[in-house]
Amino acid sequence: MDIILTNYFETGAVILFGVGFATLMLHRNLIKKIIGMNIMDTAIFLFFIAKGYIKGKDAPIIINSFNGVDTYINPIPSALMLTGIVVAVTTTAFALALTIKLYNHYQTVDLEVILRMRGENND
Amino acid sequence: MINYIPIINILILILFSFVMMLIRKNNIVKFISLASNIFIFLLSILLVKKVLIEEVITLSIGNPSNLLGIEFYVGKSEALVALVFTFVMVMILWYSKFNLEKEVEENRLSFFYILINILLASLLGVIYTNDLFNSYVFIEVSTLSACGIIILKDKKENIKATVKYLIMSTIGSGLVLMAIAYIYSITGHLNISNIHEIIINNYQFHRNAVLIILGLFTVGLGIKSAVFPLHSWLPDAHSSAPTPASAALSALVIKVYVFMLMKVLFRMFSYEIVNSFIIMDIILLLGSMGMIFGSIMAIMQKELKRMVAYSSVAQMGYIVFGIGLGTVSGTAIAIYHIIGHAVTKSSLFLISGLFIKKTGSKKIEDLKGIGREMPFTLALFTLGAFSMVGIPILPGFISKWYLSLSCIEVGRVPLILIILASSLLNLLYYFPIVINGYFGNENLQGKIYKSKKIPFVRLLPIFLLVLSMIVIGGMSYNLIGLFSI
Amino acid sequence: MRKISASLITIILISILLIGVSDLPEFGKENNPSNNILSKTYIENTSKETGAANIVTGIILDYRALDTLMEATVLFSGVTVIILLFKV
Amino acid sequence: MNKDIILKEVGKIIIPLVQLFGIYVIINGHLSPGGGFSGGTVLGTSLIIMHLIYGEDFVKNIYSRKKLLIGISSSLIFYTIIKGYSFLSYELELPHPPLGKLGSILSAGFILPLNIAVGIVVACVFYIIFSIFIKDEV
Repeated sequence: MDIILTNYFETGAVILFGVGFATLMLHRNLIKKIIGMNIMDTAIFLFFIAKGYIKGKDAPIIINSFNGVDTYINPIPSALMLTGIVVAVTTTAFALALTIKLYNHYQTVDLEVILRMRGENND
Repeated sequence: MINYIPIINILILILFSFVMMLIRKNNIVKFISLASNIFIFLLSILLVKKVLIEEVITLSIGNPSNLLGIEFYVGKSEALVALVFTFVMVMILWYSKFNLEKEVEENRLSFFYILINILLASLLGVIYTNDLFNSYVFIEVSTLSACGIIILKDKKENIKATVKYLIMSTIGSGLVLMAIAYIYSITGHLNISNIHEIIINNYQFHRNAVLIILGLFTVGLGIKSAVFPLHSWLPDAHSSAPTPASAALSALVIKVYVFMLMKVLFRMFSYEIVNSFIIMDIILLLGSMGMIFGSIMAIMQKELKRMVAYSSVAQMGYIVFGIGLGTVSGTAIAIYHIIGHAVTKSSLFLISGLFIKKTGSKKIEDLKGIGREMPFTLALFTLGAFSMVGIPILPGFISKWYLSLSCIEVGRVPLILIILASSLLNLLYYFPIVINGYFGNENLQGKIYKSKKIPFVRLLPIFLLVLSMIVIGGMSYNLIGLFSI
Repeated sequence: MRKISASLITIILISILLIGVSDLPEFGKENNPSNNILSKTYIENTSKETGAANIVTGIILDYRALDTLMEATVLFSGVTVIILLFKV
Repeated sequence: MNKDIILKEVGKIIIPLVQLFGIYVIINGHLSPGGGFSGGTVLGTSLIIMHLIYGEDFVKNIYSRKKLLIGISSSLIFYTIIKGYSFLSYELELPHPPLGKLGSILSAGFILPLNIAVGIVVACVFYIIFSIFIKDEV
């Protein structure tokens, strides 16, 4: 229990992940589902970035001269998450495009209604 | 130079997909795509030859040291799986050269070839790579391009199926990334082999975390590979896609995630570690449930492609069952079944595409009497169905036989009953098609078939797939000995 | 019913993940497993071997360039799929 | 959409500044925070602002869809070839580019051209996605 409070960054990220997951599961509106997806992804990015932080150290950019290995934080999580963010952005864009297309077909963004419509016009 | 074939494969595929985007003329694009895939296939043969001599090739990309760069690890199973995947993809492209125009509009045709190239590159990447985050990126590429080839047909169902698939697989990849974050925080490495060296010593101090990591990987990759209770997106997506796309999705795409799961379970952790957790029993349970319920759902389907798609769920059950046994032989059979099923299911999907084109109906009951019209095609379908049901020599039988042997080996004899029951259920949905196809004649009355024969050249890709299926079945004894993770 | 089950799943998921968090090393400490030889080597070598003052850029465009290449491919396939979807 | 005179005039000042900033972020990617992706996003935003203020036709005349697609594909081809060269250079012992002096713009070998390629790709992708979305409003 104690360590959950010490790891407050990870705890917050996990709760945020839960919020995103709940948004994804509870809402029927596709746009809100996509927002939930984004919150989930962001929570994971936070979680991962927190792994690189070391108290009292600098960003991994050499400004004038190299100050030694122990003066910079861990650069790997930042590097990985840059890639992760781009992937998340593309997925979001694609999901939004699908939503627009579905709206043009059905005049609604409610996923339940859309999925129920299958019985009526199943060609 | 031969050592570098894996990365050359991936670079060539994506390079030519960019070139195709620049050109976008259907005929040229078709040619480039087929040529690049055949080239990749030939390179993969060279790679297999090399690997059979050298056992394992590792290459580090970006930096000579495997600590800093991204490492590829190509053992025998990786090389052979990649070879079969490229072979199946070449055959699918050959088939779609003749048959895709009917299903997809003219101005969308070039996108299929662009996306197929990216898809194959990402699948090969997931197979070859030995780096966790790199495999996550490859998984995302494969998901996006797989979604792309589903929506080639601009119909409502396709878009609905794609939305479902995209949402499910986003949850899946989120869980996988979470698992990678956990494992990075307890080991500090991303390379699977380096993680293994650390985790083998300190997993006892993080038992909860390791169990959670195993669970996250299983669920996340399970969603993407349609393991039984998480399969709800698969039938819609695979049955609504154009035929070559469904063949690629069902035969190749869902397999690589299971392959990745095997790498995580058995190479990153090890047989001892995973067997000391409850997770293997759960995987075994999921596999058995998939074998039974996937078949039962397939029996209830009325459309041919949906039935074949549900049969994929059942066949994924066999693969997961093999993993769940948690032994070296179980893993080898799982990889063998990946290969056998890739060849079989792609030929079944391509044949059902031909049937649907011929009869103009998706329904199974309209297939009665198809054997009079297309005897040779139905014979190929029958061979594929025989393999699924488990007639000796064909790959389906081999995997069932060796799975039963492994069950006896680990002392879980009752599980053989599940394999038997699943085979019987397979019989129930494949044989009516074959029997009605040859002997049913309701549909023949009052209809005049033009009886236009399909030229043999167009059947050749399917014929080659079925032939390779028989070869894989015949060489099973040698092949299974090669496979390990 | 669906809402209750969804909330239940979420709560179970959060608590499982929190159990995992309580098993992880402490946040922000220097001797965590994640700050190991790998990150030290990256910090030490990146500027020498790639010439980039920004170590993160050096990593993503040199050591782990395959990730970045595939990331660009993700963007490409995303735009391909969206163009395909709207038939333009 | 009726275009406001104030918007148009402010746009004339703002858009070049935004583009300059984007280019700055891209070409300083190896020296300071930023890089191809962030800078490309800024450049893409400038195109989006242009589209919103001066209308679709204005942007289409300068950057047509076809040109943008050519930009994406050719930068990616460039990227793949460069990276393929450097992946294989360790095995084949090919020469590496000079690294230059740490901290100057023209340093760090392939990283600067790669950043520029990524920047072009990202800017074009974002503008294409935006222009498709705004046509089919929900």
